Amino acid sequence: GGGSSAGTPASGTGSAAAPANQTLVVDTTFNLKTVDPGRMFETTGLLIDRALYSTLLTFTGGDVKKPVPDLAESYTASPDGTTYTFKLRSDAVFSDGTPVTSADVVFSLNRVKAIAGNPSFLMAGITVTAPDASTVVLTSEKPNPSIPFIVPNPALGILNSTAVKASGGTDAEGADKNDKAETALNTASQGSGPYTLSSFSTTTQVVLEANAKYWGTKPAYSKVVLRNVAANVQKLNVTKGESQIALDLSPTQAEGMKDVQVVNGASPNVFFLFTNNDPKISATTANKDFQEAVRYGIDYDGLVALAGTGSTQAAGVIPTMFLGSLPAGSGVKRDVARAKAALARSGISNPTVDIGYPSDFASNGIAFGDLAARVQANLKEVGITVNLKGSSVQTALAEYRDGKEQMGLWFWGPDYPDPGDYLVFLPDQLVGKRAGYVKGANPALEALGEKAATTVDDAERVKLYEQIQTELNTSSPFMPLLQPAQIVVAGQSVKNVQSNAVWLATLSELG
Amino acid sequence: MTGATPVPAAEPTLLELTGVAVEYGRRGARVRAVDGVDLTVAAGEVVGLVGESGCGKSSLGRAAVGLEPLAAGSARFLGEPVTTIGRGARPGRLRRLQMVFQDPYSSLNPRRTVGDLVADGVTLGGGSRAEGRTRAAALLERVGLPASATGAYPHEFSGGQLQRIAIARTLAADPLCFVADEPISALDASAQATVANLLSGLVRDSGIGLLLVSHDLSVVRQVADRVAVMYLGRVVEVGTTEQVWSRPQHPYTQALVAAIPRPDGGGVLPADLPGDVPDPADPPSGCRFHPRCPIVEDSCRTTDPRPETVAGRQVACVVRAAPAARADA
Amino acid sequence: MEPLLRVEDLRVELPTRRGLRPAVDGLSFDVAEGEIVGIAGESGSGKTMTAMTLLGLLPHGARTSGSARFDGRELLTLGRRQLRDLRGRQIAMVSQDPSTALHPILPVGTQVTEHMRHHLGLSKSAARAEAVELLATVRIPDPERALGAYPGQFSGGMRQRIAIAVALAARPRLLLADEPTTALDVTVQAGILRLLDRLRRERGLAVLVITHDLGVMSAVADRVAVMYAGRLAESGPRAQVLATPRHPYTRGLLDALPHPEAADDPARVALRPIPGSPPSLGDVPAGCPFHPRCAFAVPACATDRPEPVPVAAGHLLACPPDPLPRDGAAPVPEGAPA
Amino acid sequence: MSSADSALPVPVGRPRTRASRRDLWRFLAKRLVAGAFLCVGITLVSFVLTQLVPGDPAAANLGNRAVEDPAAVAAFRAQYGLDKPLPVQYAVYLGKLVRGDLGESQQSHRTVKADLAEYIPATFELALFAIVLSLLVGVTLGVVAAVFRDRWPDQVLRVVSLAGVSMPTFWIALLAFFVFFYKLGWLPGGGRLGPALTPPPRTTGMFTVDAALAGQWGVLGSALEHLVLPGLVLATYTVGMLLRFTRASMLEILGNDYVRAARAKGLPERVVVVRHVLRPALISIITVAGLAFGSLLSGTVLVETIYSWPGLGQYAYTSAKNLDLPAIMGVSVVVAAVYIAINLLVDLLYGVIDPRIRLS
Amino acid sequence: MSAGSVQAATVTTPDVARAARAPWRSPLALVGLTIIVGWLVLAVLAPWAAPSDPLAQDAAILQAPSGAHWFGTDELGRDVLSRVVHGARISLPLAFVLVAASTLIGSVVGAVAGFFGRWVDSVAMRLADLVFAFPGIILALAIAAALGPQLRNAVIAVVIVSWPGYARLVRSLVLAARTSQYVVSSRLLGASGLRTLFVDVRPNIAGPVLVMSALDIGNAVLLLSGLSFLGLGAQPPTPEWGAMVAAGSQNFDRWWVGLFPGLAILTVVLAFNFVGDTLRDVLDPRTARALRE
Ligand SMILES: Nc1ncnc2c1ncn2[C@@H]1O[C@H](COP(=O)(O)OP(=O)(O)OP(=O)(O)O)[C@@H](O)[C@H]1O
Ligand SMILES: Nc1ncnc2c1ncn2[C@@H]1O[C@H](COP(=O)(O)OP(=O)(O)OP(=O)(O)O)[C@@H](O)[C@H]1O
Ligand SMILES: [Mg+2]
Ligand SMILES: [Mg+2]
Repeated sequence: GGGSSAGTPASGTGSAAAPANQTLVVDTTFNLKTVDPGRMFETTGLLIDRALYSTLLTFTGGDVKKPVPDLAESYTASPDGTTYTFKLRSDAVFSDGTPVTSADVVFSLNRVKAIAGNPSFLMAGITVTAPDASTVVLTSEKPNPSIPFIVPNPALGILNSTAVKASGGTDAEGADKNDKAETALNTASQGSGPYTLSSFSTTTQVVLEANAKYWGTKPAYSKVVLRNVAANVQKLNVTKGESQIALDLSPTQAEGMKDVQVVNGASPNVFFLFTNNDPKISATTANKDFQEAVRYGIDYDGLVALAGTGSTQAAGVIPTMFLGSLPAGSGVKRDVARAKAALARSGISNPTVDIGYPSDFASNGIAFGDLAARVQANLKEVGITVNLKGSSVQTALAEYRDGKEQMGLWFWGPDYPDPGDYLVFLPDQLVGKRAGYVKGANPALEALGEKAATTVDDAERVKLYEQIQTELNTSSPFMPLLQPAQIVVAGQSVKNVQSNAVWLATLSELG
Repeated sequence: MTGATPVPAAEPTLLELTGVAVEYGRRGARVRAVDGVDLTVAAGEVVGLVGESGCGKSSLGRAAVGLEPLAAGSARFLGEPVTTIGRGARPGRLRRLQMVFQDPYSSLNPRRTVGDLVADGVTLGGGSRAEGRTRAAALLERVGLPASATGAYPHEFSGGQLQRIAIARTLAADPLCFVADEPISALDASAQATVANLLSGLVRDSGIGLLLVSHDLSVVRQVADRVAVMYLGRVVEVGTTEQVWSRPQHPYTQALVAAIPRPDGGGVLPADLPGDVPDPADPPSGCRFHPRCPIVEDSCRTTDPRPETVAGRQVACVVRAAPAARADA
Repeated sequence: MEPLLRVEDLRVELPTRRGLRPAVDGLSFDVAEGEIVGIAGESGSGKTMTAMTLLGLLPHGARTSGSARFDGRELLTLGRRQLRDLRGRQIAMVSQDPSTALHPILPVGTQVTEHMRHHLGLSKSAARAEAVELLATVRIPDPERALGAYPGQFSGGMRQRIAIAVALAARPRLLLADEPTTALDVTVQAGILRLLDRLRRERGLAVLVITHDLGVMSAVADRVAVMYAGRLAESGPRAQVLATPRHPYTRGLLDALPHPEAADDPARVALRPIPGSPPSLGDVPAGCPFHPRCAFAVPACATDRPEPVPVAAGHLLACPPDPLPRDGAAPVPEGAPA
Repeated sequence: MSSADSALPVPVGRPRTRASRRDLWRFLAKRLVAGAFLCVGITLVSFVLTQLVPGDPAAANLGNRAVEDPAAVAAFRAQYGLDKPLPVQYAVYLGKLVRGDLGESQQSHRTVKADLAEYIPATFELALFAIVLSLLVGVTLGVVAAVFRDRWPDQVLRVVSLAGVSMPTFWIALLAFFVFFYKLGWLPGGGRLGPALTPPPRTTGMFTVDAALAGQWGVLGSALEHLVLPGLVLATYTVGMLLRFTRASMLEILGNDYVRAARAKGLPERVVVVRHVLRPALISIITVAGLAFGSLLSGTVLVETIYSWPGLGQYAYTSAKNLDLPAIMGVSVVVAAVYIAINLLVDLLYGVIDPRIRLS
Repeated sequence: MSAGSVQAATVTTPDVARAARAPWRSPLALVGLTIIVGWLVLAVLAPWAAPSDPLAQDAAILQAPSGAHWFGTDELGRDVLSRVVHGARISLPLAFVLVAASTLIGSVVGAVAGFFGRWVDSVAMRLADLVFAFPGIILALAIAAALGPQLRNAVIAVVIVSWPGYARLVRSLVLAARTSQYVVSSRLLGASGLRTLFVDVRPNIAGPVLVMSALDIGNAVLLLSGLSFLGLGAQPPTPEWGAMVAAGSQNFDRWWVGLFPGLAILTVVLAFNFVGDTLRDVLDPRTARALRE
């Protein structure tokens, strides 16, 4: 367990309850292509779809360690972790008043899979069945203890299957070509969430209206306007009361703001550095001693300071708010002497390496260029020359994905709030391969990983993941750097402001 | 005065234009600015070419030196055809056929010294720079400027001086024949006289042939041996200066001569030739002058007159030719 | 009675890089109603500046002195408003180049009527009617249609006629014609000269013709003034000045022209240019400005400024040596070929 | 008067209406054909350019995880025709273009046409506001500068105009935003409308016009308010440009004989300046205004990004960043078409102002 | 006939001489020249003139201007003054290089097009049209995006965007000169077209091209910094002015971070425009016209 993700309001909240007819203006930098859950997997889409669509389970507030009931009033897992049975509640209805049935769930989840779009990986290896109208069973090929953490994802929001089919939607094989419902879903939502879609634009603004037929607790704001605004302007807007919520301020920007609530949550994004383990890419970076030199040469505290108030050092690759994260303060500490010794041991004189990173990209207000420059400066003190090879995010991403970078500076954002999502760093896994960390690089670690992937018991899982991370911190080519702050700034009138690691904030919970 | 005879072509013909036509514009809207002109220039002879603005004098002059392609006919210099100037250098044999332009300010490159400009005539013909320099100084003196002018830039000279420099530049190429397109009309009265004298002096002294284009008949008269009068792309009358000036035959020539005011203090209003030169794109049928002609006859509207000998010179006029033909018969 | 225009001792100084320099210096002449007076001289002698002074259209920073009285009113001291009321209405101008003097993109009708309406307060239709009549007077065929046409649609001669119509539109009493025919063919020039002559006779229009062409001068002017470097060289009745010039400069100008009067001379006589070139504004020689180019100059010419003095009835001459014979025969300066 | 003076009728150049109308059509047809070729050239250039990019549109537009899923990548490629050889892709694109189909944007999952239909009016509204403003201010001040040539108003305006063309647009945009929105609060920051308002029913897509048409005065007010800052910022450069140019062309024309002739006619100075000088000067001013419109479009990239103005500039910027090929090509085609249209308009305006062109 | 005397020779004034005298006539040009020289000196002396290392992140972040940091510090605790001063080392040389490259390329293309005419001309001018049809920054955006966000690529993009202006100018001048009387008379004397291009045409083109280059330096600085502002040019931590303004814009209320680099751009561009404008007055009042043809 780690730091709490539920922020506390920086200052006292207003006393009066928000009138029912109030409009909430939320400023955010849009990362939005669609609100069709079957295709959506961008931050802004998640924020919106969480408000439009109910899911089987969900998270409340900032707590993403514990899935809670939504459409499913309860669920049971088989001990082998392959079968999850969800019991649907009976009173849930879609915005057009029709009840939510297991058929809708099956349709919605299968559709995600069939469309083969961005979120389809969530359903990889999972089959959905509905034994009766109020029961849904998810069966995984392999044990998949992540399922309760996957289903809250708004991409797995439950659609009104009748309505979606009517507008061309399908969950059958070939939906990648045949499903035509996206346009309709970008015009009107077909969900059972607290809000409905009123107007939609991927660049300007999205307007939500309270769902009159919502079966749960009615949201406080009758209308939500999400505007696409750059972070710097968000700050001005929220200060001047032009908006109530600003979602993208960096710690630096949020510092010293007056007359607003600054909710300083932690971002689940973990920034990390890797040295390529593949000698074909660089004999230097593949050298274990060199890797150690880098690991102890980096000034983690300095980087955290750079990232601003609220950021923390990433003790391991798993962020604090997720199950299995390493305790705060247990991360690697800078030890220049040790780093120099390691470098001497490596036998490489005057090592010079290139570092790749997306130079035109910033996340949580942190520009990769600044971080890279810091890393460069840190390693120079150790005796390592680092050449900054930043390029556009697309170009850099291509290099990174092809495993061509000698050193890389990237972050991993979770796909779902479960430690299982972090096994990608292991040898021969997604991110591991990008760092030349191939099969057989650390057989013991690989075995641990396989075990963790199939373990269902939480306590057991925590232990396994801590072990994995410790090993990663000792011998892998990865150096977790930091976890930035995720800040929600809100006007005084807004209550219950919490930052959520998956969808930024739960609009329907705001008071 | 007995001189109703053409100047005997004792001197060899330098420039010979036969049936020259010049056209402008693209297909569809072609304008025939010069239409079938015959003209010769012999060594030591000044041939004047006069006519109203737009009648095609410059076009003819430019075609004669190869600056405009011929739409028909031929231009020959020393018996060989004058080729139209292309991208490469002009053939060496044509170097002795030159041209002087109307505007002395724009015919000299303002960024080069007068010495360099004049020396061009030598160096471009293969002469050395040193030769060019000495020659330039000599030529400048020949046209009445101090040799020290070589170091100066064109803007330091008056129009008349510039025109003389331009002539010196032309002379550096040792021309046998040159065309001067209104060389003096941009100049002040006294500069006009200077340049006119210079030109006729050159012709007399060096035996150069000169085709002098001008709209001012009185200037031409002063300088030229023979005069060709153009009207709307055609030569309507060619004869000795004396014939044309004193006893013009073509009604257009007559009008032209009558319109010249004389600065004698006599207070005589010159005679008016009403009307305008028609649009060359759409010339009148028959005789091109007939809409303005005071002696127009019916046949003029249909018959396109060919030059015929009238009173000892060539005249393209049906009416004037008729009595002559009768007399000849 | 005073003539319509009386210019006395007019001096116009123009700003140059080296300060104010006189472009016109001590010029005097009269123009009476119905009279055509010519001003002749080489380029830069100040002819145009004289005309501009009368219209109050000198370049910025110009200074004038002396006097120019029009109909008894002093022009040089008139206020801007009064000058504007005078321009076009009392004194009109026709300038040298008909292709530039008319506005290329305004219809002829507008150009003829705009000031007519402004000055005379005519209605649109009245002005149009008058314009039609005026264009007919200057012999523009189909005046109705011409009003709607643009200058570019007319030939040079026609344009100059239109320019004259424009000048006459507000019924001025004095027309300043600055080289009205220089850009035209002789045949067209003849028509314009006839037109000017007719206008003065039919309308009593006073005309100041500015030209360097002594032929033109001889054809239309009643009286002639010859200027050199901003000063008056000689002035008087046309016949006297042109047939028996007294000033060496006038003589030089005439000699430099082709000699039509020598028509019967079989041997063509070479033209006789005046040596040298006119001084530019700012370095006008002291004394008689013409003396460096003058074949008859005496030492005093280089120092004493010659003032115009009457040498015959109405004939002023600014050349104290007065070297030329009175019979009009061309003199033979020493050194010239016989 | 002598009989010789009685002029024979001479043909006045007759207004060649019929011929000139036919010429006009021919001219238009020629320009349009040339324009079409230009458009094709533009698409080719942008196509080649985007192919030069080392990145992969699938990687750019699919999520982190999806891009590792061969099925998702294949689906994406198939959807956008990226699985075909390049020349075929281009040919397919051209084929669709001819039918008016610009393809589907990879970022917005909408047809590029729909995207453009939304963004073009926004940018057009902004650019139009700016160009009209620039013309009014720039031309007026240019006239003043010319009339007061070399005197103090001219000197001051010279500095003003040079300052205008020297301002970094992005900087002045930020500065104006900071001062007028944040510090003074006089004008709203960013966006096209206040958040509480819904856009007016769409007719032209320009909020001001649509609001006026619908009689929604509150919306109109808000739309106008939102136009002011970005419009002014956008206009700084073009005001400077037009001022300088107006002055220059006015001076050129002031030197003409016909202006002196107009003064000699005793016309009031105002008439001389406006009718006789400004009008011919407009011919060249219009050319420059056309160029200015082009530079405005450049400015919109920066200004729209800063003022959250959902227009073409922002769209171009985000598409370029996301390697959204159909969108980039769509924007290029539109921009080229605008360029062609503006040139055509400028040419036609010449005809309106200048009879010499109209009649020949 | 008498020998006309050479008029009192006013000093010969080829372009260079006139251009050199221009600043002394116009106070604006003098101001501009002073600013440019000032910036050049700063650029050369930056390592000594700047109070600290432009990359050193050793001060507290986002401090307002003070005695210690005249222009304050930025979001990484770097001294803004030092960064602005060092920015001159990037923007100024690049602007010169850029304009020199566009001038060279454009002039050569324009001269070749004007001289050879026909299809060469058509191809070159259609290419130029193509570039003109894109608003500068959009094309630069596409090019910079295609080549990757780097200062070098932004420079290439700006060159690609700006050469056609020169090509059109030079082409129109060559075309005009080709039919000018002095070229024709050289041709008649036996000069080849190519020779007249170098001997007669080139010196007459130099003036207008110089004017255009001078006026373009400002534009180049603007375009380049605009690209950097958008993140397509200089990358962090390079102290480039446009990128610094972008960084400053992240914190509006810390105005000093963006204000000073913006002022630097403004002064440099303004200075070049002051000089360019004066040069235009002196050398070639008609550049603007020729540009359009
Ligand atoms: N380059 C050209 N393109 C098209 N038409 C031309 C061109 N040059 C001349 N013309 C036309 O050809 C005709 C004859 O022109 P040209 O210049 O030869 O006449 P000109 O007798 O020399 O006249 P001017 O006395 O005015 O010089 C005119 O109608 C003119 O408009
Ligand atoms: N705007 C001006 N500023 C300064 N000097 C001028 C100006 N206009 C003309 N001048 C000078 O004034 C003198 C007289 O010029 P003016 O135009 O009156 O001569 P002109 O006799 O009309 O000559 P032309 O026959 O060339 O028309 C000339 O030396 C001329 O250079
Ligand atoms: Mg001619
Ligand atoms: Mg004059």
